[in-house]
Amino acid sequence: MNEVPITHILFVSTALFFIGMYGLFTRRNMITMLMAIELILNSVNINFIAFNKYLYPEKLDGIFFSIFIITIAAAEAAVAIAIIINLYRSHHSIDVEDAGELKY
Amino acid sequence: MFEEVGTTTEGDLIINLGPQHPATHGVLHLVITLNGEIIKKVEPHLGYIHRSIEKMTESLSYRQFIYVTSRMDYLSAHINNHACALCVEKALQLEVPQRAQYIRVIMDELTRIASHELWWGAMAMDLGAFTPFFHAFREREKINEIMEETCGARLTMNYMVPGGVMVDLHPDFQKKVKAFIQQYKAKIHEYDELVTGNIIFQNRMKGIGYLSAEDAISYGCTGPVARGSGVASDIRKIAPYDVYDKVEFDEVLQTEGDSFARYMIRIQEMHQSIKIIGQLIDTIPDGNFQAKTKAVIKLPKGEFYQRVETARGELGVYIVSEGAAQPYRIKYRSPGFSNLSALDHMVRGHKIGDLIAAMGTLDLVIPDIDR
Amino acid sequence: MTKEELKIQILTLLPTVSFEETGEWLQVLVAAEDWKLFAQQLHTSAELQFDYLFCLTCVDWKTHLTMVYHLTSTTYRHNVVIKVKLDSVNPFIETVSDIWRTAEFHEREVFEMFGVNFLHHPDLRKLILPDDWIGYPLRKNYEDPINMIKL
Amino acid sequence: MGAASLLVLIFAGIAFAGGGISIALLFVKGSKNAQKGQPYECGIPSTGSPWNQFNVGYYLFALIFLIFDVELVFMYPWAVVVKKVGIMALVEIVIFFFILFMGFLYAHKKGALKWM
Amino acid sequence: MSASAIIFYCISTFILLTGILSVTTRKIFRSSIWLLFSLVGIAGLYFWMDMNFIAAVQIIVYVGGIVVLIIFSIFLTQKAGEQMPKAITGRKVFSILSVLAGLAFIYRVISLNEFHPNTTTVVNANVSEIGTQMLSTTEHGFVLPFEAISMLLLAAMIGCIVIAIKSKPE
Amino acid sequence: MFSLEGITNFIHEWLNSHLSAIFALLAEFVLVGVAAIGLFAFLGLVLVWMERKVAAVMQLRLGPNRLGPKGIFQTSADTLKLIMKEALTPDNADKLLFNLAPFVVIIVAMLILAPISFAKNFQIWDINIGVLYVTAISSLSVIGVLMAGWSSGNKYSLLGAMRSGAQIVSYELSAGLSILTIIVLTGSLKISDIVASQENGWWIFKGHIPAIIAFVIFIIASTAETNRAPFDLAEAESELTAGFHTEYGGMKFALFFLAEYINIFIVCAIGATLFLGGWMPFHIGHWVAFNHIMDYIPSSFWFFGKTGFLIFLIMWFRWTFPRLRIDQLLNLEWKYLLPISMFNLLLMSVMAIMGWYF
Amino acid sequence: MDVNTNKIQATDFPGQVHEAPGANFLVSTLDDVINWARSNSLWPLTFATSCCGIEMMHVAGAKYDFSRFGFEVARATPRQADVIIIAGTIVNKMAPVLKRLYDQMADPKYVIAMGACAISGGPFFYNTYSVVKGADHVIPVDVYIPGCPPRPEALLHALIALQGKIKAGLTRDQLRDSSPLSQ
Amino acid sequence: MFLKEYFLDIYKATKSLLTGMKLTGYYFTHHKEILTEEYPENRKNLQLAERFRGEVIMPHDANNEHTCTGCSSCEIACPNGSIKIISKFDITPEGKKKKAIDQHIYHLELCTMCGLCVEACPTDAIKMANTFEHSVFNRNHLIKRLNKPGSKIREGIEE
Ligand code: SF4
Ligand code: SF4
Ligand code: SF4
Repeated sequence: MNEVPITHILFVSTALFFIGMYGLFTRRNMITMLMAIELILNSVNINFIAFNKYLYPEKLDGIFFSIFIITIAAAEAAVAIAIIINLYRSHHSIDVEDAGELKY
Repeated sequence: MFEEVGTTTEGDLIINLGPQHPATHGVLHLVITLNGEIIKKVEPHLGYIHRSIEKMTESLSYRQFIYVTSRMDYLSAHINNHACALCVEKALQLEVPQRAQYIRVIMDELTRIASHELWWGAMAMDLGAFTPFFHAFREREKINEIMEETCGARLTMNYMVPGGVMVDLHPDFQKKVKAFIQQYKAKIHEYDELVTGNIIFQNRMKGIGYLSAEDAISYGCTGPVARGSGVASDIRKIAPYDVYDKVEFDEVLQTEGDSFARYMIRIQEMHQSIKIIGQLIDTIPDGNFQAKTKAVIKLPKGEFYQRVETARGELGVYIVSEGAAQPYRIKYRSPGFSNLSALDHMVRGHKIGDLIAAMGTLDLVIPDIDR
Repeated sequence: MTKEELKIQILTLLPTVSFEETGEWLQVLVAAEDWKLFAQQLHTSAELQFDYLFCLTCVDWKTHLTMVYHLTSTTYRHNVVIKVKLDSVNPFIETVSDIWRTAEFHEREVFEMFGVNFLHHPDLRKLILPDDWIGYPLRKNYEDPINMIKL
Repeated sequence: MGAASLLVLIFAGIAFAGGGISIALLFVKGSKNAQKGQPYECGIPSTGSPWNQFNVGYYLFALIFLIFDVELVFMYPWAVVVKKVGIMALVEIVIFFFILFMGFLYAHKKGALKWM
Repeated sequence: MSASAIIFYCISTFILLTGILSVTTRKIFRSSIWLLFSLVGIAGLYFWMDMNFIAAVQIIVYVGGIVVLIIFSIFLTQKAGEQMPKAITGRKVFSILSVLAGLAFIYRVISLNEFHPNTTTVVNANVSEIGTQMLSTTEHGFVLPFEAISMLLLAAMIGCIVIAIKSKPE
Repeated sequence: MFSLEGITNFIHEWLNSHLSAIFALLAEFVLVGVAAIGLFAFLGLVLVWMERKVAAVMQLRLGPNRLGPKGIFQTSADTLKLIMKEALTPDNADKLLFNLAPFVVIIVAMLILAPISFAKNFQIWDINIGVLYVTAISSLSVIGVLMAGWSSGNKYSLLGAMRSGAQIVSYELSAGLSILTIIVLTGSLKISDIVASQENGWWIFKGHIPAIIAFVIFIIASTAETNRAPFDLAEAESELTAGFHTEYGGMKFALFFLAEYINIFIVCAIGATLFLGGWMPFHIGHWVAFNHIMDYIPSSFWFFGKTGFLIFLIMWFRWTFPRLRIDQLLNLEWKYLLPISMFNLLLMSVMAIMGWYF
Repeated sequence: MDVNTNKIQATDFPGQVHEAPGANFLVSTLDDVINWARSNSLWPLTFATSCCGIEMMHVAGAKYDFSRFGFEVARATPRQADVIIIAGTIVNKMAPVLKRLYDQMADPKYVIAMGACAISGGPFFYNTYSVVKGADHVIPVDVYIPGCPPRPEALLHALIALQGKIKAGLTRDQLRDSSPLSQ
Repeated sequence: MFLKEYFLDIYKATKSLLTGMKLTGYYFTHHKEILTEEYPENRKNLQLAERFRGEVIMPHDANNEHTCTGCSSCEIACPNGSIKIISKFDITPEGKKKKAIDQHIYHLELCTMCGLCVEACPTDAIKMANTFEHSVFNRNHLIKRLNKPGSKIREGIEE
């Protein structure tokens, strides 16, 4: 794996980040937006792991960080989906534009 | 927890169960409105095996029409035939020889056991257990063998004729029936081990498909379905026919009204049937097996109604006669028809799995319902 | 209760009925207009308590149709047969499915087989026959040259 | 053989499944009729799209599962070293478990684990 | 190029391709499936980097958990067979442009930077090492975050339940 | 004798001596691939036949007996027929996903094979996170089911897929926790380490009561995870006709069918590895002579014997019990299995720390 | 029992006739092995409308056990089934359903008409307004088993006959003209 | 208390499940309980019930003679018209025309095996046989002619 420069890995993660951004920009559906956010979080994770692997191979901090990020992503996804479904129940729509006039 | 998502009709899923479906035992078509897994409504659609028997029998003679009724509730073929024969005899005021009466009752009870066997296996299969089905067929095969030897057919017998039975018993009959009773008593505990006591089975059955006594009466339920709700409805007790008033047996009653109660009723009915057969088999009197009847039977003008207890409940044969050799109109009041009408009431708010369990304990035979 | 006692009881409920003496059970002839109320009384009356409708059917007498109701009481075990004459061209009668719920299915069957209209029936649709079926097969004058082969 | 074996297995899987399916596609020509492509619903024409929004009663289970799943992830490194680290590891995991078990009990109390 | 590098580029292409499909497809269920493939690809990338544990965690949590949850919520809230409305063209163009600009900028920053590992000692990132560090109470230990995570999870769980139950009509 | 280890070594050396390193490696890859496919086909044929025979005998009948001795070729005929059966795709299905789903399921089943140790030193990849890897990959299989169910455009399929999703996802937890009980003892996730740690006795014997409880829970959970009766709600015949694969026919259906059996094999193999010592012969503490005799039985026999026993156990369940209802199924997991396995794990870790095991 | 089929014409079976599709579904590249496999792995569709269905269950039951031939994998969905055993009466309301089920089956597919009802309407041939006079008005039938109901052995006999037919690789039309089945 | 119930539940459930497994386990290990009779193999010694109604036949004796007078009683008795009697007029030696059976046609595909025709026959010319292997590929093959070609009515049967 050492033949691949770290910049290439970083390019992948950056590209993934912007794919996520694109999704976030264009999608108006909360669930798809959530998916885009997951992509973004993952691109961050790739970075952490790559840095850990390439730059600080004597430490495990990158790994820990990504584990925690994954954990938080899970918690976030769970709560987000709970909210989305709740929203859907009250508004019968999960379009962000419709959720603009959230009353509570 | 999330009913309100589905209370809007868009969240509902309308699903067809049947006519070709392993759990509808034939061709019942149920249109189920589902919300998630919860049943909101069950609507039976009948007629996928409507063979116009009532119309057809208007053009058959009184000897001939009996054979069609074996095809109605084919699991109680003997009992169906019995009902028709009794109705004709009632109209003719014909005295049936004792021997024939004994034979008929024994045959009825054997049929009842066979029918309950099949129900037991099929219901276990509906609940996902395959092995009981095969174990039930072991005993059923035995009964079939006995029947075949005497009646000449395995399923649709056409054995009872107005005035008695078609042919005399096979010489081996008594011996074989006694052997069967022996074997049956040795094996019946396996049913409890395999199914009745099973915790999964009990959880699937208890409290499911509740039917109160009032509802059971109002829906016209009969047979084990009514008795499971504590309604005494055994025609063999209410209006005994043939030698049922001479034998000693209990009408099994349960008051829970759920699927498990109906299940237990049928299991115990099998024991009762064994008891009845045991009482009769040794005392079959000698004599004629058939009373003399005219070659062409003509019923007097009038209306005749005969009720019998089939394995599924009360079967009524209503003959309107104009004095001709053919009935003017025949109506078969089939037990399954009324029992089925209670299904929707029983399973609302339950899950699909419960529908199957509840339907299993109704023991529907669709040709009997559609006729 | 014997036939005679039943007769007396029923006459107190509805004096306009007539009786037919044949058959093993008491047969009561009721006019179609009176039927609904009479049925309710049969069901609720403390002496009769006909809570169980075990057979409901119709007979086509060519000139007219007759609805036949077989009733029994689960408490007293007495039976009665109610008959209602209907016009054969435009038969209609009040439903009893709100009194005996089993009647719902039976009436649907009679509806498609004989063409009897049950007023106020909750869901009067074809039950057994295909939806596009034409004709009332159990009527005596029903002819279906395609499907019915006469012997 | 290392991680490359995963690729090998993936290709083996594709070859296996693809090979099996393509034989039928290539050699078996089936009859065509209008009904064939319709969804099967016990022989009755299906009404309405199956992809209607659907009431998922199990969704809360999935939510809670997700939380426990993450917890499980943390358990693996713990389990590997518990014998080495000794009593300290036990104490830490007991705290960890305890906190989550509270959540579990809460869910139970609230009826979230009751179906529908 | 060695085999390993080829594998890397394959995996990367897979990740990016499915990622793009995920945000552009108009069928929501397919979108979630593409997301899933993308995440699996990322796990593959971790395997490639020999970070087996992280790869496994990625699959367990993301694929086994989050995506399943997303699929469930799709069933619950969508007419999943329908296509989602097309994004407004103006917004689409704007997003593409800004995204491309951002990508170009960041990538330039990255490529200008020189990355050098500052040590040569390599710690084997196996599970037992992770476990030891996770449970150790020393300054490099992660026991505090570990316990904090449990609180976080508890909070998330209670939050979910509260939100979900609140709407229960009673 | 039957030592698979010898064969692999021989092949490895032979290839390396005759070919250059790269080609040797490639050839090995191809061999592994072919072997995996071969194993798949073999397992499918044998397990399905075994299931039919077990079912038959329990149901007082003979079972397939006309093709080959004891009907052993029956499943071959079935497979051939399924291959030659028209593979249709419903009109209103999501065609891409519909056809992708069997691939996903099969690839997942393939991937799990990697760390499984079939015999002494006979393993594709002794990955250092062994069992964790297995858990992770097997959680992917639910996606295949959900895809299949959703894309079919059929209501039964959809319902089946939903059920299956909830069920697999739930039971993963207790399966994972019961795996952990053994991991606590072994201190390693690597399959080879786990097997080696059972040199002087299997964990189910050494680990006292917690190990037995874990074993029971593992068996139940893995039965549920593989969608087997009594947990076969996803394809509950009497309710949803054929569940999530209602619309699949021919080879596509066969792949699902096969994957189900492969999954059973895999979970049983994992169970055998964790609790029954994998390929490790039956050893008792210090009975050197006895252990030595046991060593004469080849390790692959041990492995397949134990796995076969567990598979038989799962089949035994199927042909005895009725099916659970969906809420009962989830109840069982959340009310019974999960809390019990959590406490069991704690109990086991106390035992491990105190050294209260053999 | 020698019957001069030229002299006696089949009773003209009236009734609403549903058009049946052509019977040309057998693959042209027939191969003995494939036929062997197909003939030995006939998975029936669970399709039992009435009384004959009970006898069909008996065939599945322990005493007769058609799993010996490899037929026991009864599939509830037509996509996975190879043979419909029409066990029971087909009425006009059911005919379209039967047709649809048959259409939805994947090729190759076979049909067995079990019992008098499925062959010709049997007991319900005369004076009924709703019974289809023979399932072969609806879908093409390969093997007919008379009887009401046929014995379980008779069904096994028919299954073996069907196996023989598939092994021979003959089409339905060719077989129909061949001599009566004998064993 | 709660815990006690909890474990009691588990105990009971396990016990009931094990009872079931014991039973299936018993059958798994006792192969003599297997009931299967292998049909095509056991055709030689297959014992069918004497009275089993498999089809209607008309027994002929060695001289190719039967006892059917062509009276049509069976045709009338049959509930669904499975029997058609085609009669002809024989010229008796005395030169008189006499009604006799030409073809006794029996529709096996319609027959419901009810046995009413046999009951009705005054001369016991037909009976039910217990054969059952009637499967055919062509429905027309099920239409049978019961009196063999060239057969005659046995002497002394008429009336
Ligand atoms: S042929 Fe006879 S047994 Fe078979 S379905 Fe028809 S009536 Fe029933
Ligand atoms: S057995 Fe019955 S149906 Fe058959 S020919 Fe004789 S009378 Fe007719
Ligand atoms: S078979 Fe018997 S009843 Fe029939 S025509 Fe001949 S003699 Fe008459």
